[in-house]
Amino acid sequence: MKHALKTQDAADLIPDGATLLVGGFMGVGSPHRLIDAIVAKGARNLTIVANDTAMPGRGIGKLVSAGCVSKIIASHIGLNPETQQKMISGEIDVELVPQGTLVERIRAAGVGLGGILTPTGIGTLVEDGKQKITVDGKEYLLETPIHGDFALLAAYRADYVGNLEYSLTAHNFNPIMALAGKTVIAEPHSIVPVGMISPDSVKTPGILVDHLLERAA
Amino acid sequence: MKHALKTQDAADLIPDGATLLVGGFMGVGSPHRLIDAIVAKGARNLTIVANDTAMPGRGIGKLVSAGCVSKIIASHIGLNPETQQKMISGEIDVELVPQGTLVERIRAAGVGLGGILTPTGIGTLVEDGKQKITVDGKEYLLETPIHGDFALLAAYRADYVGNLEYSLTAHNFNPIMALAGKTVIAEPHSIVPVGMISPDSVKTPGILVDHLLERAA
Amino acid sequence: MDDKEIIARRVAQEIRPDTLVNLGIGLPSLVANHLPKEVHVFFQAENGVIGLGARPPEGMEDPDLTDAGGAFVTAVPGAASIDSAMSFGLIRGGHLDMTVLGGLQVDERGYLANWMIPGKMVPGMGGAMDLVAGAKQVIVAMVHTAKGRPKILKECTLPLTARRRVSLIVTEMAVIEPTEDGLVLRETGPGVSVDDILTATEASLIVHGDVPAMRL
Amino acid sequence: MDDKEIIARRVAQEIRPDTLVNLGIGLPSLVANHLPKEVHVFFQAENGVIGLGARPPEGMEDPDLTDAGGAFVTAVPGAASIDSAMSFGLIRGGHLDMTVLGGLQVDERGYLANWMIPGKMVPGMGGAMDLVAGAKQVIVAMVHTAKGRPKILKECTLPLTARRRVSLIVTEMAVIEPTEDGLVLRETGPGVSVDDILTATEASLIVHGDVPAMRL
Repeated sequence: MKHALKTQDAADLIPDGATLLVGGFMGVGSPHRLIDAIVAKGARNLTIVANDTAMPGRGIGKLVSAGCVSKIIASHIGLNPETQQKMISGEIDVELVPQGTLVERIRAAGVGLGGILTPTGIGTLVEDGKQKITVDGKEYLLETPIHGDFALLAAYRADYVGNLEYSLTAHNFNPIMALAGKTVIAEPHSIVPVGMISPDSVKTPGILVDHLLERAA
Repeated sequence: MKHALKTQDAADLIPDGATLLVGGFMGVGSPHRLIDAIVAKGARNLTIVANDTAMPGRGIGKLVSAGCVSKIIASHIGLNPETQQKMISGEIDVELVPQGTLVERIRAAGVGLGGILTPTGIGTLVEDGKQKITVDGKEYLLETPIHGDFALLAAYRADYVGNLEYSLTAHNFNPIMALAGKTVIAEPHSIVPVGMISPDSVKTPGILVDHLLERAA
Repeated sequence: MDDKEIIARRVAQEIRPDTLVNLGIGLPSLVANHLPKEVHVFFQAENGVIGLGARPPEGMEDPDLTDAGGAFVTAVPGAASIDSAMSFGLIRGGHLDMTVLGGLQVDERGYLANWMIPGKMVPGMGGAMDLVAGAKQVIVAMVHTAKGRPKILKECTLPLTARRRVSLIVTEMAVIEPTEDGLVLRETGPGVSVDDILTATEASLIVHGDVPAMRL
Repeated sequence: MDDKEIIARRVAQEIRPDTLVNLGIGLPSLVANHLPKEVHVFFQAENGVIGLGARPPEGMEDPDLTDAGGAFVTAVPGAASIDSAMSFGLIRGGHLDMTVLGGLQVDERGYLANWMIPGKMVPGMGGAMDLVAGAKQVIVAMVHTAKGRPKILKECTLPLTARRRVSLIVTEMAVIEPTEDGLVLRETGPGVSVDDILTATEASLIVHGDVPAMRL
């Protein structure tokens, strides 16, 4: 059983310089209250692993605008011109990863794989510096795991064990990142007593979740 | 939309010599009606990929007893003495694979990976004949995908699109095998009209399912 | 009919019933509007839904249900919501029947470049590399030229999206099929001659006899 | 108290509150019976449930809810049902705090052999190799000797389960901790002397001063 944390107390767990896996796709399914609290406390030098950086003023975009971020590993930054400017100016180091490879690299970290072989990126710039391995006559890139010090998740509903349900396209990277953060903090819309969620509806088992944020006001 | 097939018609789709991924763990979550129909039609020379061969007279054990099987890839055959006898007599070729590696190899086939790197099996007989790859100073085995001509699944509930829900420990290998069979046949307890299953409850999207068996009598 | 509508209408004809189709952002997303009512298709949005539906009526949006461009959508009966691992598992595992993508360049090998212009536009590849590497059929839907300059080249000058021959190129001027032997001109666009196409195309095109016009 | 009960009781003392624990079939499964009521633990059955509960009352079994041995079980409030990819993802990804497994042999390196006897018993490794490779803590729970012959050896003669030093060996005679320097004798079993243990053990044991007795 976990007591729900105040948002600010959760944000205070995260030190400058940490690597954060942050759920969300263009801000949908991102832990918005937690992001606001991280901005408010003036975090610095964070590495953000996420699908994208949303747009200025929204979700992960707020972390970028506030100068909290020194490195980003993402599949897409095209809708956030600030991220692109900070990349060009050298303020933020950006590593671009194909979306499917990104989610598999995070999953690999979460389930204890040393890497995965994928055809995505073969014959492209994504090859650079990577080992190529041939299996059954076909060439693959060896892609290595991406671990996070923290995983920051948005969820639809939780119980006080930490079991999580997600809603519609707000699943995205959240269930996978839940596996790959050393410390996992989940921000649910609502929290119900233990036993109220059917075992078959649980998408992230509570034993993966270290901290639960209080429910949305 | 798919019309539900009679069990015998589904079994008739499967030719002798095919490789079948069969869901289930000691018979729990196995497609029992379909197995009975395959036994009844006298299938021969099948390769079975499954966690185990259950026990004589139950689930996959019936395929073994009936002489339908020439090769088995499984993690455990210890509770089926017939499988062991047929392995020793040379009637059935058995490849033993650690359970976690087995499910990842099937998943790799299903999601288009050329292989995965795992520490499981390092320093054991499982190493034999496999490539070892070092990542970040740690040694891993390269394990390759396992594809199936068919995946035979048991499910709790389906709709006529083929969306599937599973129940409790009857999930096991089913949702993963759904990704890795060229032809996927699902045997649900019940079938409901399209729209009756919440999108968030679907664990296997219907587009993966080629054929649906009629509901249980 | 403007160029985009020509392209969207023509691409829509390629979609087979009961398949899973992913439409890229922008021009490709228009294809859905031209699908005959009787053709049932599941559209995938790679951010996590199979069975993408129309825009919701105003005031009935769900902030947790958007397409890959971030626009509010609905879902059809029989839809499934999936996480990114399943979504890209479907794409990369060969379960996606067709993807329709925009293009910056395509070349004689049928290779596509559509994700970056070095020094100018570095948005990231998003799901494009996975889609081109993994989908059963890849259709490039794009206008034939950019500011009067050909986009179908002998060899792409921009970074490739994948080393995979795409299935079909559909522009307002032509339908072109990349094959082992090169780019075959299959159809001409409305009011466009074969010579017009050859002039607007840097790559060599293989022309077999009389080339039929698109039927739109 | 019989040998199995001694072992199960002693192993139960190792379990910390609010952890995720996997108990193997047979002897290890008895450990759950000896956990103090106030210690809340989630038990995992690797066939797909977190929060394994007691046996159901007769007539209230669900054929879709069994443990890894195939026996009917229940699930506690807050349980989650998971597929095999998630189940072994938890085991292999380092999310399982402890596994308790039976053993055929353990050696001075702390390596375990527990999955086959060539030519005699080839049941398959099931989840054992994943559990030993992946769990944070691996406890071997076994009787000290088999038909009077030591099971704790200089080097395993049976095929290894993994090349990983297990965390603790608990028998009815001793608690032994494999360390970088070798096997350290931590506790003696009821009515057993250090000499008795040394005699029943082929491997060298490191003995530091007075070895305390198990407190059961």
